[in-house]
Amino acid sequence: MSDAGRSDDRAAATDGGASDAAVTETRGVGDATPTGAPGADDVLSVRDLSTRFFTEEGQINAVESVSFDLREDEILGVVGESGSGKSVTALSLVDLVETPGRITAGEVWYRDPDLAEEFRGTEAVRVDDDHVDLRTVPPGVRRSLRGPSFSVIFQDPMSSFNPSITVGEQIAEAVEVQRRARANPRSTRSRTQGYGLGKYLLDGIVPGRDYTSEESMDRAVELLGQVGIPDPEERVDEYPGQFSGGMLQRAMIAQALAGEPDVLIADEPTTALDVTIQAQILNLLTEIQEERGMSIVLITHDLGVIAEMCDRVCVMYAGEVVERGTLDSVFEDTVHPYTQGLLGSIPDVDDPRARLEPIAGNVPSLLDAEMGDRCYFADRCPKAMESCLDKPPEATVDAAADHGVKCVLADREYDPADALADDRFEADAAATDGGDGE
Amino acid sequence: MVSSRVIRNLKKEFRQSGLAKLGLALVVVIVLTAVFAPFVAPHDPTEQQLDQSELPPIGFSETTERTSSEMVDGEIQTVTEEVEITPDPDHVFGTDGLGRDMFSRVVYGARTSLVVGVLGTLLAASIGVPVGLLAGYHRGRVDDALMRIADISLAFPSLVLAVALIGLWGRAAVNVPDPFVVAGLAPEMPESFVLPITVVIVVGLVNWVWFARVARGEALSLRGQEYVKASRALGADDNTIILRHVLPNAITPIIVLGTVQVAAIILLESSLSFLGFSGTTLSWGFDIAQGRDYVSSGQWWIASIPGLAIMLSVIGINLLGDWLRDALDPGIEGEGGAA
Amino acid sequence: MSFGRFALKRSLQGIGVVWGVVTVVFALRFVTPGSPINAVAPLDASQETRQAIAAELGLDQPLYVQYGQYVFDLLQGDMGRSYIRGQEVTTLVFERLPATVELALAASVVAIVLAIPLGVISATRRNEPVDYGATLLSLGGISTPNFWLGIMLILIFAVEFNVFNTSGRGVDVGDVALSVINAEPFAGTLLTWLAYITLPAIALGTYFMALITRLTRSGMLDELSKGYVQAARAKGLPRTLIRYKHALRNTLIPVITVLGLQLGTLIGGAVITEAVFSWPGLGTLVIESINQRDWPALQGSLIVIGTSFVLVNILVDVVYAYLDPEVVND
Amino acid sequence: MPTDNDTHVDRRTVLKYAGTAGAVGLAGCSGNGGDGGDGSDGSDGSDGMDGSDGSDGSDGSDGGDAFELGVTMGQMDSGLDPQDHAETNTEIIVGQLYEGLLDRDKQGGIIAGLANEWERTDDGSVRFTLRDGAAFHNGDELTAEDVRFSIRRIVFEDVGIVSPQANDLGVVDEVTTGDGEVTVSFEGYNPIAFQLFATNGEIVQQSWVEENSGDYINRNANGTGPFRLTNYESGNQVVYEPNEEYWDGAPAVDELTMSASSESSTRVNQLLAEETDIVTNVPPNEVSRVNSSDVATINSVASARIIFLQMRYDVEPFSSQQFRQAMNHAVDVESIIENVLNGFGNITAQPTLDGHVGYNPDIDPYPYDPEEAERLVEESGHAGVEITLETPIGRYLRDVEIAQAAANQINSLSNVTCEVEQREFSSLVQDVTAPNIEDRPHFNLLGWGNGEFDGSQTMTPLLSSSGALTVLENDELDGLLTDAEATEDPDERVDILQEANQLAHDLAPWVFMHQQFSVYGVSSDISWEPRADEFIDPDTATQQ
Repeated sequence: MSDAGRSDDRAAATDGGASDAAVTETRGVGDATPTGAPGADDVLSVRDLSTRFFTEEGQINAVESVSFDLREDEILGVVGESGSGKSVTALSLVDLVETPGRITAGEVWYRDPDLAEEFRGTEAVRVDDDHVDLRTVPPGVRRSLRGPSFSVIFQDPMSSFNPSITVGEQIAEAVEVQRRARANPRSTRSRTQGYGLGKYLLDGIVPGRDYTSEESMDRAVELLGQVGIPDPEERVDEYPGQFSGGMLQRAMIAQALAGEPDVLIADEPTTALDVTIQAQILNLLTEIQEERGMSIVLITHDLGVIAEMCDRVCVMYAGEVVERGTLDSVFEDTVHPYTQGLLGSIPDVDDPRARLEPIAGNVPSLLDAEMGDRCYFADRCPKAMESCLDKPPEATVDAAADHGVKCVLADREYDPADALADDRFEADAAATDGGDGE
Repeated sequence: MVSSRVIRNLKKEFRQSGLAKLGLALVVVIVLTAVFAPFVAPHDPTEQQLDQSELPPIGFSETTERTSSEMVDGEIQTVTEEVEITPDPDHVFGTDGLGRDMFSRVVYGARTSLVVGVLGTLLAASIGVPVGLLAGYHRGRVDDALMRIADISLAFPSLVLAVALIGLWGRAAVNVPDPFVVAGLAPEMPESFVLPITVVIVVGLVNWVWFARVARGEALSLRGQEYVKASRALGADDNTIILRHVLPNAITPIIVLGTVQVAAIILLESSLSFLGFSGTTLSWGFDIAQGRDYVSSGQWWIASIPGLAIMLSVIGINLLGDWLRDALDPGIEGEGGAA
Repeated sequence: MSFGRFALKRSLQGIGVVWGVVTVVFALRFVTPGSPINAVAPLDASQETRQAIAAELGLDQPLYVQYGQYVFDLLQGDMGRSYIRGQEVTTLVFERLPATVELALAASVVAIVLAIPLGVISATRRNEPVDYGATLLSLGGISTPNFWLGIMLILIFAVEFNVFNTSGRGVDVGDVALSVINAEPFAGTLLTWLAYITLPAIALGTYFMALITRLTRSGMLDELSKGYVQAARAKGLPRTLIRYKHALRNTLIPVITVLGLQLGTLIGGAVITEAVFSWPGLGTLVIESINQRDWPALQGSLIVIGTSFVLVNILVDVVYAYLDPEVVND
Repeated sequence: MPTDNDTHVDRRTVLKYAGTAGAVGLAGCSGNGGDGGDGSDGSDGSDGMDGSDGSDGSDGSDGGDAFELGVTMGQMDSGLDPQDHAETNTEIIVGQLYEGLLDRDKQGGIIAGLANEWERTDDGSVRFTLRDGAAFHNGDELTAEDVRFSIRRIVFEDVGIVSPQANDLGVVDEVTTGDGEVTVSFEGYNPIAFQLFATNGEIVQQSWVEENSGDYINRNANGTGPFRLTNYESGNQVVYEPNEEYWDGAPAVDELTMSASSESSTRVNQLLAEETDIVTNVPPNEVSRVNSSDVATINSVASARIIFLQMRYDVEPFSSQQFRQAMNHAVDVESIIENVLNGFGNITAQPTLDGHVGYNPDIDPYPYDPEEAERLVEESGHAGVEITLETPIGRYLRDVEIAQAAANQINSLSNVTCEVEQREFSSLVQDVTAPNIEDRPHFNLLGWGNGEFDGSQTMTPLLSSSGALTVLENDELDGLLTDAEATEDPDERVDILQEANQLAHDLAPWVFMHQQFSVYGVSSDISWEPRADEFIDPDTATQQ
């Protein structure tokens, strides 16, 4: 499934070490990290994606060489503490990272035969069979994929809707822009046709629906109905402020479905909601995924949600994917102490008295200058050893379960004799606190 | 009250913003000029040298026609002659129609602007802040009454109200002896500084409402805070709570507003003295009014230079205000401007 | 609360404020030293004459009767007769009002038409040269006294280049409109109108242009960083649509409120601009009335100015509520 | 007129001169600047008119362009009721519409107005004979009853209004009418009755005034003057058309517009932009700009206004005559006229102006002599004194600058310190006219216009013990002024007034400053000569 010529490209692009090059050859029988070409059933293949923020304080490595595949019809969970780079990864996929952030490296292979056909032979655009590397296509094309190919559900529905425009209008917009795109696929200008500054000024005085058409509005009603909002005909004309949080999240899902996307990225879709409503929303997502056969990237800090919904899971820490595999392999055969820590921090439903053990310490600073060249988890790791002061290798635990991990423990047992002194990182920590500002 | 965090933010913003540096530099220059006016000014700003009138600033020379007239046998005869006027290095900004040194007038004008700006702001704040805090803290009828008074007060444009009050009450001025001159350090300079006291009082009365609004807003939001509730539960009396907890937390937006208000009051003062509703003649606005008569006849500098002085000082203070706002309290927008 | 009820409630509040305005203006006379009779009576008038004049003006009545009478007359549109001019104050004020409104509107148009695009461009091209340019321009604009700007404009355009008129009103904007409506050749009147109004409108409008630019820029930056903008991008909306339909609309809502509050500054600015350009408006009347102690004329002008401010702010609030339905519910 | 009764008169006059707004009310009623029936009484030099204003017989001459004339002043009117105002600007605007019984020529000489004959009767009353053919704008003939009503409306508080002009006609006892005749009798003898009637007393129509409201009378006009009102915009402009039925022939102007710009530079700009034809009060620094343009010229005339610094005789150091004289020596008036006024002023030495009744040609100004001034100060025993000169702001041409220049010169004496305090005019005038001399300022600048062209009209209010603005109480001067009031022989009266002027010079109650010039900018398209009394008579203007 991979031919040698393209592997060379890949090898050059991945900037991997010698060991990486070796595994590349063995992809398909359980490579440690998905460095190969995208598989036919991979809707999305992310390779070595890095996103940096260039702030006044310095460079922040929010996403560091992340790779994963998203298969057809699956729900991929991305889990990690806040600040681990999950959300930035999601935004990077849909090219929504804003200044001072920038995607600095990596590939985002997206399966779209038509697009591949269109760009095949175009210089500068990398095409691999049905897949196109979205990092190389013109920005306008990337933008046109938002909606019909990718959709995002954001964490806070209240702030993700414009408070001064009706919910229906906002969903209808999402429908309308795709309608217009279909009518004139190659011109981005046509999507705002008849909507310039002049129209705006009119719109400002008379809140109107100059942009959206009746059909789009009807479709919005239909979508609202589909996500389980009662009386959609009436609710389309209400403002976001008149919706409850759960209803609004449903509306956001409806909005995300407007373009009938292949990939739905749900960025902490339930965090801002009550527990009871969380379950409803998650059920809705599952239903939709089953009905429409979409692929979903579900980003959450809640392992419980992952356990319930996902087929496969990526665990992120400090911008990196530290453990990855099928749900069972990661949950049952946990290797990385961080994943273990996360699992330890969810209350055990069966044994309510079991102690909740939060991971000691804080998420590390992602400031480039303050990140050492070692395992970033080492200072919090209960099993930190001398060898953790080097960058940990990528390792495959179980090729069949696609189970990979970024930890020295992948191929050896923890030996308390090697343990680092308790105060090994304290000096570093003091330095970090001092510079942190608050 | 001023935590190390605040100072750090200030420093950080200052380092990052070139405009903040410019603002601080302008303000420092103006403040020093105003305070040490007797040493900065090369001449007594009120001293007339009629034979040296209408000299252009350094770098400009003017050819004007001078007309004089005399009565000959009951008939007035006018004689027009062309005169080349060259600047005098002694008068950097030239002289006005009566041969007064423009540079010295600009220097002394800074005193008036700054003193009225600062005193007016302090007065406005000392009325507005307590009223606003009390109203916001107690809510209820006090608050309703305050808001209605504020609405009524806002309904009169500051300038119109100030003109009306000063026009009706008269324009009193107080002579404040200049300490440097009294001490004999600058004997050539005017002995006292004329403080247009009515103007100070009126701008204070006119602008207090902006402070009341901000203080009320802060008090409203702070009264719901846990620690305020806790203090109340512990039996602290209201005045103590306001002084101990509410005021210190409301102080940042008030300082930011105060800065903007100094700029606004300087503009207001210059407008008032331009219209002749001031008590002093050493004021930029007054000089602009005087210089206006000379604009069309070629002596552009008499009106232009004091105007530039106003503009630069107000720019400086506004930049300072922007800096403080960005560093201390990103929440407030430039609402309290009233020119 | 329904929109209609909100509008009604706001209007009732407005009536209360207007009543307060009237009361304050009326009270102004009694906190001012010297009797209003002095404005009318000859300095050497005998005691009898003074009493006769006081009776004629109703000044011999107890305070509450005078106040009641004043409010009663006011409700019928009667603001008394000018002490100095002997003319009806109502006519006097409403003769002058259109000129001031015309000037203020022209200045607002100048300000808004320039400021909003400038603010938007500045925000969307942050830290580019155009942004720095706009920032400096607006900084200068809010820091320049408008009377001085007016004089400088006269110096440059009228004295050096001789392009615009420096004083007076030229033609009534109504005449211009009339000739357009009547399909008469209107280019001439229009040009005359422009020749007169351009400089005062710029002098008065600059501060507001600068203020709106600043507000629009910071508001746009604020809005563009909000979640809904990201969401709108994620759903594939084109940039123009996001900027103008979503972000700018939300930016302008608070801008309108600030402008409503700044209307006082606009009218105050108009007063001084009128003085610079000899514009025959209400501001000129206020200053004349103060200098002449023409109480009825001063009271009338202040009441009309205060009432316009209240009316415009009710309008702003109602428009605000219309644009941003959350307000009604708050 | 005994001075005891003068208080009333003079205080009234104060309001006229110093009261409300505008320049001091100088202008008399006018309308006819041309010839008309030359009067018989007391007008000197009335034939010295310029020949340039041949407005007569201009009817029907407007074949080509309409002659539109614009006049721009400093301030607009305060309503159109001709008898309910007291300031020059209103007088100018109203004076196009209304006229009095007598009038003045350009130099101030008395000429005929609505009366073509006037005489003093044996009992001291004055009798006016109305001309035939004078009619109001509404077409009604002027009647003696209208004249009687007008005079009574001015002088009696119970007729119509309380007029601020009540004492401008002297203390009138009664007005009687005969066949086309009106006789005015005074309380006591009024030596300047015709002077007063030539300056004041505009005639309205009784029925029109009685039938209309105050508001209407202040916005409309029905006079006998050379112009009719076509459009009145309060505070903005007044537009007139010629009165085709005018008894002296309609003026050449086809449309007259009067407007105002408070800023002198604005007025000059308007003149140079050819937006207007006559502008008032061109300041010295603008003169060359006008003269060097090819569209307008400067036309100036010595006015009837003097500027002086009052020194109160009853407070130290001004109680010393030497000190007061020292101040006169200390101020270099010539230099101030030269530098501050660009020469537009005449130095004065006495209260009465050249050309006015009672002027003493033998008095020379105090020479500028700082050393003499210092010596006199020393002698007065007030060496080292600190004084403050109060000045109004912007009331008189360059008032602040003049005060500052004068104070500077006084300050440069080695033994006197002088500062300037600027006062708003209305508050200063309140002090200056305070009922008790104790409440008046010690040292202040003031201007005074004498519209009657008679020395007594300056000295009585300003220097007699009972004067409303006096800073002096001197029995000798009081005596001379009282004598002058009672003297029926004009020549004898002149002698007495000249003596009073000499005395005033020696007493030095003022620092005698200068006589102001009225400086007009006049479009080159027209020919018009200014008048000495500050009135503007566009009916005498002609197109060039």
